[in-house]
Amino acid sequence: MESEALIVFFLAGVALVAGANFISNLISHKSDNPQKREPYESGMPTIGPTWVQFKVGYYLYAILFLIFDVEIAFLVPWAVVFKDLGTVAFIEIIIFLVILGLGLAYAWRKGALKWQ
Amino acid sequence: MNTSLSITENIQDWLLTIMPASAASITAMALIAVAYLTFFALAGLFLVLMERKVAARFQLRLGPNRVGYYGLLQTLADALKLVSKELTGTVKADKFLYNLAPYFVIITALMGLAVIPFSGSIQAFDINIGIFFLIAISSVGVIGILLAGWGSNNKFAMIGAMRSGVQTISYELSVGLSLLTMILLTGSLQLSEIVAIQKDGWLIVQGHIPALIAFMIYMIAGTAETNRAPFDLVEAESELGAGFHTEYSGMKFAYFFLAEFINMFIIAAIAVTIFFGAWLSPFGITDSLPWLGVFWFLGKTLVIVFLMMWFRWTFPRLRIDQLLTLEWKYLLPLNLMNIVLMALIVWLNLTIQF
Amino acid sequence: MIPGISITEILTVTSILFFIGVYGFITRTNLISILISVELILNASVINFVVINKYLYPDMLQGVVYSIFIIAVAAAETALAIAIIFNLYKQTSSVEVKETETMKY
Amino acid sequence: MDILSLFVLIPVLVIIALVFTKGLHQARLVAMAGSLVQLGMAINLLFAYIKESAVNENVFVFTRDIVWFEQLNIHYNIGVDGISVALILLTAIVVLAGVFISWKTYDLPKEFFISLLVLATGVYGFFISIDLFTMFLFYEVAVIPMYLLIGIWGSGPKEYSAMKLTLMLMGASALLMVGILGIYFNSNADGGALTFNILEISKVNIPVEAQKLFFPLTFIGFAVLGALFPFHTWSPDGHASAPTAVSMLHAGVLMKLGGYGVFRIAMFLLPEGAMEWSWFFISLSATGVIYGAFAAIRQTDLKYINAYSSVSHLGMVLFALLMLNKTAWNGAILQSLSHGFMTALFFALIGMIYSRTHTRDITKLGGLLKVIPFISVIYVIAGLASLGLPGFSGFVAEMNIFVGAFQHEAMFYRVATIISVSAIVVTAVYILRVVGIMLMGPVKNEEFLKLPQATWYETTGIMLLLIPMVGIGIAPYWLSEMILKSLQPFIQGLL
Amino acid sequence: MELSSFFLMRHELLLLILTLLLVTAEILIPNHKKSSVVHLALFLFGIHTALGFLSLEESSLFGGMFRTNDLIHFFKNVLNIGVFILLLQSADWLEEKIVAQSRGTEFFILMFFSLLGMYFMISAGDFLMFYIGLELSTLPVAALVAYDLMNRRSSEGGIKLILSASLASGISLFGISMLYATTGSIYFDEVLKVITTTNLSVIGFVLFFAGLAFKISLVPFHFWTADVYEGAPISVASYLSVISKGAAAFILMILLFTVLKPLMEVWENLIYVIALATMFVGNLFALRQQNMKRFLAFSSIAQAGFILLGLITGTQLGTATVVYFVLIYIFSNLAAFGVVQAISLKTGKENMDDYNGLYKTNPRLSLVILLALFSLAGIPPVAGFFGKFFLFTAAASEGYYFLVFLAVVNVTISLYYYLLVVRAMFLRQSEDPVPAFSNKLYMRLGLAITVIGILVLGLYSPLYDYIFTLSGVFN
Repeated sequence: MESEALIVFFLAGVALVAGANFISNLISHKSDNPQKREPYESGMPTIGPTWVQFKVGYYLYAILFLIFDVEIAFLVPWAVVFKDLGTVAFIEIIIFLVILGLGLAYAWRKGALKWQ
Repeated sequence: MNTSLSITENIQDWLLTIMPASAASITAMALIAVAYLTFFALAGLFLVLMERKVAARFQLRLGPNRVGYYGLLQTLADALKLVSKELTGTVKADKFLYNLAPYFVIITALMGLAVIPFSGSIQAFDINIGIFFLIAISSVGVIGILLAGWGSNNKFAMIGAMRSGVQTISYELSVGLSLLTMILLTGSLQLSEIVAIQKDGWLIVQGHIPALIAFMIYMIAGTAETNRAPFDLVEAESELGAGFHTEYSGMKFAYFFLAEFINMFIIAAIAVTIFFGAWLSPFGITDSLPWLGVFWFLGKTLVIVFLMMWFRWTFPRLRIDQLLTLEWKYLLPLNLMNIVLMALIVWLNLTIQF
Repeated sequence: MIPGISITEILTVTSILFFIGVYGFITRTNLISILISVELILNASVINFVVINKYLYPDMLQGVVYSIFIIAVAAAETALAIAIIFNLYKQTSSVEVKETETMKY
Repeated sequence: MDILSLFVLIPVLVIIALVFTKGLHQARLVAMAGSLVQLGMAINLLFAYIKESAVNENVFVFTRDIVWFEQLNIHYNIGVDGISVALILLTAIVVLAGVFISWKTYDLPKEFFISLLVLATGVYGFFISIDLFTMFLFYEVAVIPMYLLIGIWGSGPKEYSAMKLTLMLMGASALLMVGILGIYFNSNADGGALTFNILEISKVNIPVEAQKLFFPLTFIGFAVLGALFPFHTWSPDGHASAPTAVSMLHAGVLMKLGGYGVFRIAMFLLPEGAMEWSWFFISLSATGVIYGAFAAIRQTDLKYINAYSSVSHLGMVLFALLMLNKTAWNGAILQSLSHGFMTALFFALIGMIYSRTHTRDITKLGGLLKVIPFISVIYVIAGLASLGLPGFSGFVAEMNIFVGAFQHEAMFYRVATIISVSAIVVTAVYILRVVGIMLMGPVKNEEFLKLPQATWYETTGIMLLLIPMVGIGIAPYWLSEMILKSLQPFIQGLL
Repeated sequence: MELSSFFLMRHELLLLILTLLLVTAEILIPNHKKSSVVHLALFLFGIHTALGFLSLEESSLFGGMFRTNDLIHFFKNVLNIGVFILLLQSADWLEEKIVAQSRGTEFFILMFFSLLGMYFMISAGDFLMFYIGLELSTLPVAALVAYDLMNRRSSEGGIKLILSASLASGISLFGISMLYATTGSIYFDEVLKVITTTNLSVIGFVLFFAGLAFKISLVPFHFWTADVYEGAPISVASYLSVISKGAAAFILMILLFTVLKPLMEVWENLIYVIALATMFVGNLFALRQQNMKRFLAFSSIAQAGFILLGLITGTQLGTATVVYFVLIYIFSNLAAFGVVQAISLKTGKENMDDYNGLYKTNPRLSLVILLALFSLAGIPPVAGFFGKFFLFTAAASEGYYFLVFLAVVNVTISLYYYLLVVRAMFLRQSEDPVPAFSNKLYMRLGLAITVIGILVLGLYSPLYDYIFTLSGVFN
């Protein structure tokens, strides 16, 4: 069964990481001191919290991605059957892509694609 | 087991003779898993070595040459060193996420490998939505990177992870769309079928101009997907230490390293599968010898991998705004137009048929 | 179709998912958590559609197609919700419901 | 254009004309001219009706039937009988008198006259309709302007009174609407189409069960406007807060809508329901009669006295209607007319007194007969009419009512009638009390000695109301005849 | 499929083209010339509205996913007119406040997309199309509610709307999946043939109903309404309250009367209870509101309760009265919101107390809102009276006398709070009244059309008869 193969690979991955971690823990040399437990920031002590609000640009791209990625979900079935459908499929996808392209152009015009 | 590994069938038959059916199938699966894990590790080691050698050659150096014959065992030694190193981590880290991250990257890489058709018979997982599965699984990988960055609670790691996130999701669009362009030609998502269609000619030839464009986009986007130079500002050493895996040491660092190279391999393998006929030999010169398919496949893949290594030493690293501009303002519109072009060509039957 | 798993079991799971979503929507105080709860509800419906299609009416693809559209719409919804939450966050520096709410009866 | 539609059209035209006027002077001139035209039309209608009814066998004449909402079978369906004609005349006179009495409205005069005429339009429309839907429509048209009229130009707790009045009347229309819809959906009981037409419904035998269900709804719906006992509370407050002309119109005309509606819809269309429920409503209205009279004794505010007296008098109208015989009905109609003129006159006079003395408290007033003799004398005359002195309209009306009421043999009716009759005595008490305190005796306030006499417009207003009041009292016969003829179908339906 | 059959989708295609034109305009027109977009959009939409009146044949497309008939066509036109008036009323606001931030075009784009969603929702022939229409009509509005970027309440309203909308649509979807499980189809025609009253289908229906109940803001799904209206720019609140609600009421009617007719015994009782709850909650909460937007929000909740009175019947009469009522409601509420918007734009005042003495300074505006409120309250001779009376007639025709009685009691309650506004404007005096001002052309036009509508729609009976004939399509 196909899905079983998937599970096998999943378990294999888990086994690889867990096993290697285990072996590493087993054979590695261990030492401890407070400095070693500090975050590494080129030798400077870290200032302020790390989990802060990030620049909105990142999220903006995430939102854009969300939209365009879902659009791929629609294009995939279309692409698969395109050969069988022909003209109608072509016209419809042109409409689809024109709207999508307009959306991209709009985002472009509005400066959503500009990294500030 | 639907996996059409011909070796397995023999082994499976043999297994069935010595134990009950369910135990036999479990054992068979375990064997497959072991085989792929071995390949996974070996490929990783080899690619690292290759990278270093290629890099050395580009820089008129010799590269690793002490350990083993021509330094062939260098990476194995490195691996052993990594295993024996202590697994450190900061006190401030979010322990659970920090430890979870490697699982994500490794498992996704491994699953990606599962659908690659190494030859007509060596393909663990021939799902009917193969390409879709690949696109899907490769977007899970980015979660691992984000978790690593977040879980480390380190500013470099965090910035690296955020950059990686925005870069990966951006270029994922192009990867998906360029593969979609080729799906228009194949009419199928199943990798084995896609290979079958290329019997008479590679898709890059069948689809000529748009396929060529798609290939170029795919290569650029694929390189960016794997966070390789010139798109490696995720782990830009000069800025961010080691980027998202700054806080990982020893084996845990090795996972990311390994996954990166395997991902590179997967990207190349997909390129070979979609554009260059996978394990099919050019002009059918070795059609009579199907077992040669594996070597054709690996050979082609290594050529593509070499190409990606070549990029690294040819182009300077991009700034993040350039990176995003390249994707959103050039590749994406180009890709959309390319799809229309491809659709037009398929619709008007202008593909090159043999 | 997954052998060994009947439709009732899957539907039970989706129902539980659905009610977790509703419960989360009502009890959570963080806007993002609420959004996630909503997504749970939508996902429950998606699974429902696919499973019902696959198990009960396998000759037509209506349920599957429906689920694709639900995913698309859910994406749009999330995108918009996140955008508005950002804007709210910019003004209040919080995504907790009780800190963002000014309008009451 | 037929003679009846003009009654709706002319006020609307006057309203439109008023919109374009500027200032008090223009507004009141236009309003007066419009009201005069309406009075002319009403008189014309009276004569035309007398002429027409002599030759026309139908009860309703000048009928006109225009299909309005075809699917629901709603028609713009108009016609008049003697009762409507008389009430239309009453309306026309009171409106004109009201315009004269409001001659000096300085605050938003245009809007005042517009609202007044909207009210008049509603009342006219109500009286000429013989379609339930249009009747209901005009009923509500008549009620709503009251809010603005009391709220803007009133005095005292005007916002409260206006709101109370509007809400109680609209609440009543909730019952009324259910009643009307109930009648409508039972109007096909004999197999015909659903209809709102009163004449057609009256021929239908509505199932008794439905009649019993919908009669109280319809009855109370209208009777609230007619100040039925427990629902009368809006009336004293409303009257007390309203400006003079509005009180006149309201007590004189609008409250008549209640009695008219009860008669024309509830009792005419649901006769068996009426018989079933009459005992209950007779008790209520008899209580109202006696309660109103006693409450009037206790009041010191002139307007409250008059308002409670209205409750009492209109209770008598409802009481008479429920007696279910011809004489009593005749009396009820006459009482409506009589009370209309009389109470309008009262309110006009109270308004005049108030505008001069700035108080309505009778304990602060005194000896006005010496200071403003004309107004005072008229007040006495109105008071006498109110307590039913022969020679005035009140006598004729009450006479008919009680004669009719006594025709019932049953104990219950007798007791109720006796209770009601005793209200006349109480009426005499409170009227004479007011006359005694306010008009006779010493002048209690020095400033009152300099009060101005009635002006020409006030006199005109008074005379407009006084003449018909006396007229009905002296020569009731022709009016009775006209009413009795119109009562014919009711008698056929009910008895 | 013939390409010419696309013309059956004339409304949708035209609007889509129009919207795309606006997007193109937004992309191409430089920022300093953006104010011309307002005129352009109004002009284009005016043409679109006019073209909508061309006749259209009755048919269905995409194998029954999209269907159209005269009633649907009529209702799309009604929505068009409503939106056109709304845009006229919003034009000044856009020009003064929004175009300066170069965000004017998006207002139109989002609104048109939302309208497009409503078209699809109304024309839907299966649950998929319906769902897409529902979402397409809701999501842009959430963006519109959060349009005022600087105003925290606006964002808060937006997030409230979108979260509760998602919840409602999620619940609705779950219900649809259950209906799909019982019937095996998402096509309305087939569902109608197969559906019966089983436990699963009833649960499915109730869940499904919740989604639409949210859109019409029926109790208990009304919680978002007041907050969202208060936070939103007035045009958007007006849009939500008028157009969105009207369309949702209409689709609810279509679904109940056609697809879910076999479940009538279930939804009759459901609607009976919800109608009562909605009317009472809407009216009683409206009593205590001071902010005009919240006030109108609760008033519109109550109005939704009245609409249910027509829905409970399931007859041609019910259909006709609902359509008629919604039509009148659109005009009345637009007039009320228009005045609130005009005043808010000039003075920023939105509270009822601020309206004290309005008649003295702005007689025309106060007359418009007087008419609008009377129409909402159902006072003759303005149109609202006819709408309400006919609705009650429809309910009574099925014997729901008690419901009608309670509804009329609610009319009385509603009259009380409508009169509170009237009292403020006409009866009260103010130290600091709204200063006298005159409106620009667009606003005047927008208000004038609504006033004409309020005065004429009721008295002009052929309209009702026309609607009645159209309503025959469901029976």
